Amino acid sequence: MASSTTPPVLSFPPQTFQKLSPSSYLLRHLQSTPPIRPSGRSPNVFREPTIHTNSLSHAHGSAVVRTGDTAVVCGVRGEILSLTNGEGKAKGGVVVLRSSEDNDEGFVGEEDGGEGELRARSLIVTNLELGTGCSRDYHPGPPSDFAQTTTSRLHRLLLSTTSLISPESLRISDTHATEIETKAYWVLYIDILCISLDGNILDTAWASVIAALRSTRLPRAYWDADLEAVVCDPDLAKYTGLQLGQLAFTASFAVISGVGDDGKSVILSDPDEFEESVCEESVMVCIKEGGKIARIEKGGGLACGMEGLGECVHRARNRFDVWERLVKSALV
Amino acid sequence: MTDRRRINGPSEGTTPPVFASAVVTKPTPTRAPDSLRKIFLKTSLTPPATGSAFLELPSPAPYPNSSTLKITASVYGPRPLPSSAAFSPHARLTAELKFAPFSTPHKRRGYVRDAVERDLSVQLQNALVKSIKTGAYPKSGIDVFITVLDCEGGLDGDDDEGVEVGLMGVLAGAITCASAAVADAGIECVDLVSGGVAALVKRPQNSDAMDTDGMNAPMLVLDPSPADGYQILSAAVVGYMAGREEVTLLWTKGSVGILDGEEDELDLLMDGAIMTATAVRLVLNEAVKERMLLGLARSKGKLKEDGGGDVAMSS
Amino acid sequence: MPISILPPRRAHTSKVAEFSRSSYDDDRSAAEEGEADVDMEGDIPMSGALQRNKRGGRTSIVTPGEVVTDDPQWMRGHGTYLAVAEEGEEVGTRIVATVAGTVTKVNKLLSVKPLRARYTPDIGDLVVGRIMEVQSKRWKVDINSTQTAHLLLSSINLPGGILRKRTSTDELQIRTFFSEGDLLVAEVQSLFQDGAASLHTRSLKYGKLRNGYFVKVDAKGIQRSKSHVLTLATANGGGEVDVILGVNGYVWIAKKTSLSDGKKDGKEVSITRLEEEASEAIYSSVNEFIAPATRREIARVGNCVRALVRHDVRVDEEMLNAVYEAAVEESMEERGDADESLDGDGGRRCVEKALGLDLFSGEFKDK
Amino acid sequence: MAPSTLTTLISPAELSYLRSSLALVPPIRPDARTPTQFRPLVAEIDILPSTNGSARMVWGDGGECVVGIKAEVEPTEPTSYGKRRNWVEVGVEVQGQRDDDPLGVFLGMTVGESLLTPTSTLTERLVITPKFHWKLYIDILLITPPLSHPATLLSLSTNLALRSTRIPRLISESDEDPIFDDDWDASIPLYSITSQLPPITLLVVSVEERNIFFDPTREELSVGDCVLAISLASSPAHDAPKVIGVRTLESGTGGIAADAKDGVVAASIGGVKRRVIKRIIKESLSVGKEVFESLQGVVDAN
Amino acid sequence: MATTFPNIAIPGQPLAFATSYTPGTGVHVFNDQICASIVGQPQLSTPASPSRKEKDQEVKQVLSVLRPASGKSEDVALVNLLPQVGSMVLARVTRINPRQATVEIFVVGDTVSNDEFQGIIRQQDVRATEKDKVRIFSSFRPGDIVRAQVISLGDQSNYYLSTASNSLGVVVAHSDSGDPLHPLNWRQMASSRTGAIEERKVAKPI
Repeated sequence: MASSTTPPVLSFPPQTFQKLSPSSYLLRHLQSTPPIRPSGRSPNVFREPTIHTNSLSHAHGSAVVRTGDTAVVCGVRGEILSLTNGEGKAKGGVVVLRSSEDNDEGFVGEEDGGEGELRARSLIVTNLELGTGCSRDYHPGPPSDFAQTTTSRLHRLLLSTTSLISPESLRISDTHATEIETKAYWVLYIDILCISLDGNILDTAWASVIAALRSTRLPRAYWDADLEAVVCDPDLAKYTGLQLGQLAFTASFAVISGVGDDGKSVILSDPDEFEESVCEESVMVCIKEGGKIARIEKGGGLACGMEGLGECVHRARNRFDVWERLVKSALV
Repeated sequence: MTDRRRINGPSEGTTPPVFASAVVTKPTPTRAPDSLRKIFLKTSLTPPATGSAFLELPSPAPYPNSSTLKITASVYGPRPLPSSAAFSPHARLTAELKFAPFSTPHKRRGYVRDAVERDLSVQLQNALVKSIKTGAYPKSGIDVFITVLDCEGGLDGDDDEGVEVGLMGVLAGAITCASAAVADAGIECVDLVSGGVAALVKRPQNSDAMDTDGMNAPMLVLDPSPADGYQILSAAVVGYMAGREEVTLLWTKGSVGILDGEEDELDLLMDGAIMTATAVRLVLNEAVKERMLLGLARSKGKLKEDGGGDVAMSS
Repeated sequence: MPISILPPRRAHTSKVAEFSRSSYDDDRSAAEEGEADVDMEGDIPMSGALQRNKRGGRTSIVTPGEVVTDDPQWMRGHGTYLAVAEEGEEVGTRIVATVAGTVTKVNKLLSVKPLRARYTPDIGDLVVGRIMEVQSKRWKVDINSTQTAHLLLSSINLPGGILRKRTSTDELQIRTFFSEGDLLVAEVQSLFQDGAASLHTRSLKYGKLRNGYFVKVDAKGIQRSKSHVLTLATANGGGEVDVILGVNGYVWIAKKTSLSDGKKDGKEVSITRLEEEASEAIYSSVNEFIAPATRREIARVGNCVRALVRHDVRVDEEMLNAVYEAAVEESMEERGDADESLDGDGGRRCVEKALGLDLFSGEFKDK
Repeated sequence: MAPSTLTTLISPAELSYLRSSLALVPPIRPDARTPTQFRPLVAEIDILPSTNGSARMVWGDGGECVVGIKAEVEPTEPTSYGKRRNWVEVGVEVQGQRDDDPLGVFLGMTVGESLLTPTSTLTERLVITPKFHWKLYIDILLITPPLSHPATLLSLSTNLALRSTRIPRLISESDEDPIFDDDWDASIPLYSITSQLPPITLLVVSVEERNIFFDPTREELSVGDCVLAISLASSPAHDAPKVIGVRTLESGTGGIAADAKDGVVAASIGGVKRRVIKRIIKESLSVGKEVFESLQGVVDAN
Repeated sequence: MATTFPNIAIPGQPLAFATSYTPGTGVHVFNDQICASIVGQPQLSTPASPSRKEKDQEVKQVLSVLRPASGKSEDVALVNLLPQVGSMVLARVTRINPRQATVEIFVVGDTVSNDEFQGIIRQQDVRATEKDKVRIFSSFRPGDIVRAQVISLGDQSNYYLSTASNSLGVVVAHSDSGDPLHPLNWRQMASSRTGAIEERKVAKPI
């Protein structure tokens, strides 16, 4: 930046500078020693989460999760899909693939159970709603593209990546019949409302899904042959929780390139809204119990190599421990 | 009709659980008729918004038989109107109230806005607009978003069995919560608006005493809840500016008689709702001050955190 | 009684309408003559609406798509189209209505005059309009037409003398002249190719409206005439009231002010002085003091205009004065619970009195 | 695009003139009506032969409302959480407006709410047998939006339509599937002499503390301090009507708050004193009584 | 004058009789009393223009209610964030055509706005003299950051801005090749790297 004339130095207050040139503002912060993010966090620091469960009165399970200024409420509600009345009569009802995604994931026949059954019957209904006034960018009405993509990422995590819910736990059978026959299913409606959005909605929303599912208790449902309908037992003591698979948590990262003179990149854990708006490259790591890597998503740039990914996995494993401790203590 | 932009449930449709012995015994009222529930009200819980608030009426009994009211409000603005909007010499206020899918009893709600939500949104907007100095903000918009996370029911409306006060409670809570969020946003208002509900109920029959004619007069209940178990004859909700002693909204349901001379039921009902709103106002006052006090304390610490200096930008 | 709910009266209005139209509207009476011709040539076979017309009464109402006639002697006019030839026909002869309205014939030209129509601007028309939108150098004005009219910043009188040059400051302050919602009286200066009007207010007669009340009637209710600005001497101490009958059906009724007749305090004022006076108040939105008596009479005049239009009687100085007189009498007679709004029977009585005829039977009454 | 005929734009000079006229003692309404006077209405009932009841009402300014009521037999679901309120479905179509327009929503809510007030016993009368009930479809069409708020017109038309509504007489036993008498002359009126009559909703606007106006026009609404829709019910016993619902409506022009020096009164800031509301409601009771009588006149004439 | 004000006032709260003080910002007058309009701290200040100290008339102090800054950008004491006639703004040029430059205002006064307000700088408002010689293309380019003053609330979508003053005009710009430019004089800027000169309406550096 050498120049023969002495350029007059223009100075702006930080907030003006941030608006004027967001990426230089972020870079300038990360170039300081030690590197510090505009929020005051170090690059590898996640925001401290909190979890509260079962605070909603009409949901079968619920959780409120807050990570910094990102806050979501997740409610799980069970409703009954009857196989005996309506069009989808008895078994052998027509199974319709609901989206092209089913094919990508490799559809397994209904009888095999697992993901195929859940998908074919639409037993798990996940939706993320951002049109709540959680941020100035999202308005009430049909979901934005971002909400739709995030919803489908969550849905995929739930059904494919983690196989958290087994279809058996949702079947309602006629136990008195000679041959056990599935008469109905529980359908789990998982609705996630973001009430405050400051970046990294995925990690927070996913944690809320996990916590809400773990807090879910459904009434005992049985087939009443006389009424020819599924009936539930109002006895609270007979409500049961869901049989859930291994815990899994996600950790998201923003990769900022060109920080050092050598073009070195910096990986930011748990990016906030401003950092997300500036960064072009992102990484998501989903870790299952035992530190197993369940999924890695990466997109948008080339700065993060193997070494960087390794760093992400390392941080995600630590993050898993934080979430696990929190989820477990929230449900004592 | 399925919404292809969301993940939908089974096309065959699902039903909420039906319970074997649906013994719906109405609870017997335990609260004193004039006692108000404790309100939890806190501002600035949605930091991206210009102003925000959260309101909760905690439930007295444990999960899952009791229901509570939980409402969030966020306010954006004054901000530029969309370019398609016509010039407006004052701020345009919009209010949008939405119920979360899991907020209502019995059945999950869909995401598409229905008539109840539209009706409450318009009522809320009318109740608020009278308090805001819209003239101070030419050609701008002030948008209020309300999300009902949990409510006490009442969406099915009234029938021969009695008046539903659930929605009135939602509206009253939404008014209080939204007014707190508007104040939190630093938008100029002539007063704060608080909501209050009152109901006239059938006097619970004393099992011992014989029902005498004189005891048949309805009883006034402040801040009624559907969970109280009263048979509600009529109910009213007001939006009230206690500082100016002015009503910005009145909505009554159920038949109220104007008795000759003696006690006018409508007066009783309205005054009861105003009494509730006035009590709620005290909570509202404290809630809007809280952030300022916090802000005063924080502003000192914040300076250090920022380093206090400008980031120089050389050309 | 605060409310009166009447049973409907069926099918009498058309007769009245016909009568009053034919007696007051020259164009229409020409049309009537045309019809008479047809009647005389009764031996020509007719079909469709015309046929019915002949049997039923003197007017007929056709709806869009209805065949008015298939008699090839007629030429199609406004509000109709010529249907394509059907099988077996060489040329199409059927004339089909495109609007709902009355069939009118001038010589061999057959047209359908719409029952309800927006105003179609013509150069030189005096119109009352409302500002819908303010743009950087012009206003968009609602004049009850299918298109909004334009008023250019260069087409108005600027304060401080009509000959002052327009400056960029005027553009910045465009809202101080007219802003959204303001009413104005203007003249149609020219028409754009699409039929939209361009207005001007470059005369002291035109400009912003205040001190009064706006009445909207059907655009057909006000017909073009020599004078569209009337002054009524009202009763009951109301003083003089100005009535501006916009050709577009927008009517402004206001207290007559010193400015509006070029006098100040009863004295003639020189033109230059007048301009200065005018320029001060020309864009003011503040009303002068208007006595309750005047307001009451302004309301009555407004009701009279509405009553005349409702009963299809042409609004002009003579009729307005006559109906107004009748309305004043009516209110004296029935004191207290009179139907001052002239919305119902009261209005009909006043119009009948003014016309001197019975609107029901179409027969003249003794005055 | 053609400008809307329903423009709510109004100039400061008009606002000021209207408001000051209405604030006078005695007030002067722009069409010279007295404060409690309604504009004359033309009404007829039983106009749609294929309905169970119908009515049509026309206002002088061209405002017109047609109401048709159809009753259909519907099985009563034993386990349904839905309350009986779903037995009545109100649809309001305001010509030229989207069906989710706030006005239509408001009108529909008001009609539904006032019909189903607990004292109406309407749903009790809709019960056919323990397993079946009548479902009432009330379809309301506002043809030309009148210059004034259509609430009053709509409510009076609906009232007349309901009073002309008849349902077939049941001839089967209560435990059978219902069978009805096909003789229309044997049908039963939905609202009998003894039951509480269908409600009406009056629109009332106040200007300053002293003046209250019934059947306000759109321009009167725009300068009012407080607009209330008051629903009233009356029994044929001819006692005073009872208030069964009150709703506040948007008033003022939504923020015209120009300074007093401009001659425009700030009508949209601030609420209204409770004593004003009480006065409005009380006055509407006596006016409502006369409206019920007039409606009775229409029914009697048929 | 020993009126004590609450530490924090809330909207609708009466603070003093309207006869005692001149109402400032964040307050309104109702029933002859000055009441708070926002949540904040009541403050007294002396009117800025001492010249109006007219004879017997005692100069009233101005009573305002101000929001204390709490770290959030919009909490800066300014009550009204909207651009007003006279406001100094920073704006980014988004489009240009021969008649005007379209900009997005993102700083109003000292406050960074969360939402951008659209504005235009018309050809005749670019500079104070020789207005008819102004060419928009040699004054602004898309991406430039401009300091300007609001001269009119404008039409439905635009605020009207002016740069007709020495201190107003382009403050940050980049050359066609993306290099930062620095001001040479009021109508030229030069690339820091190549020294190439580009035309702009340059704000006088402070």
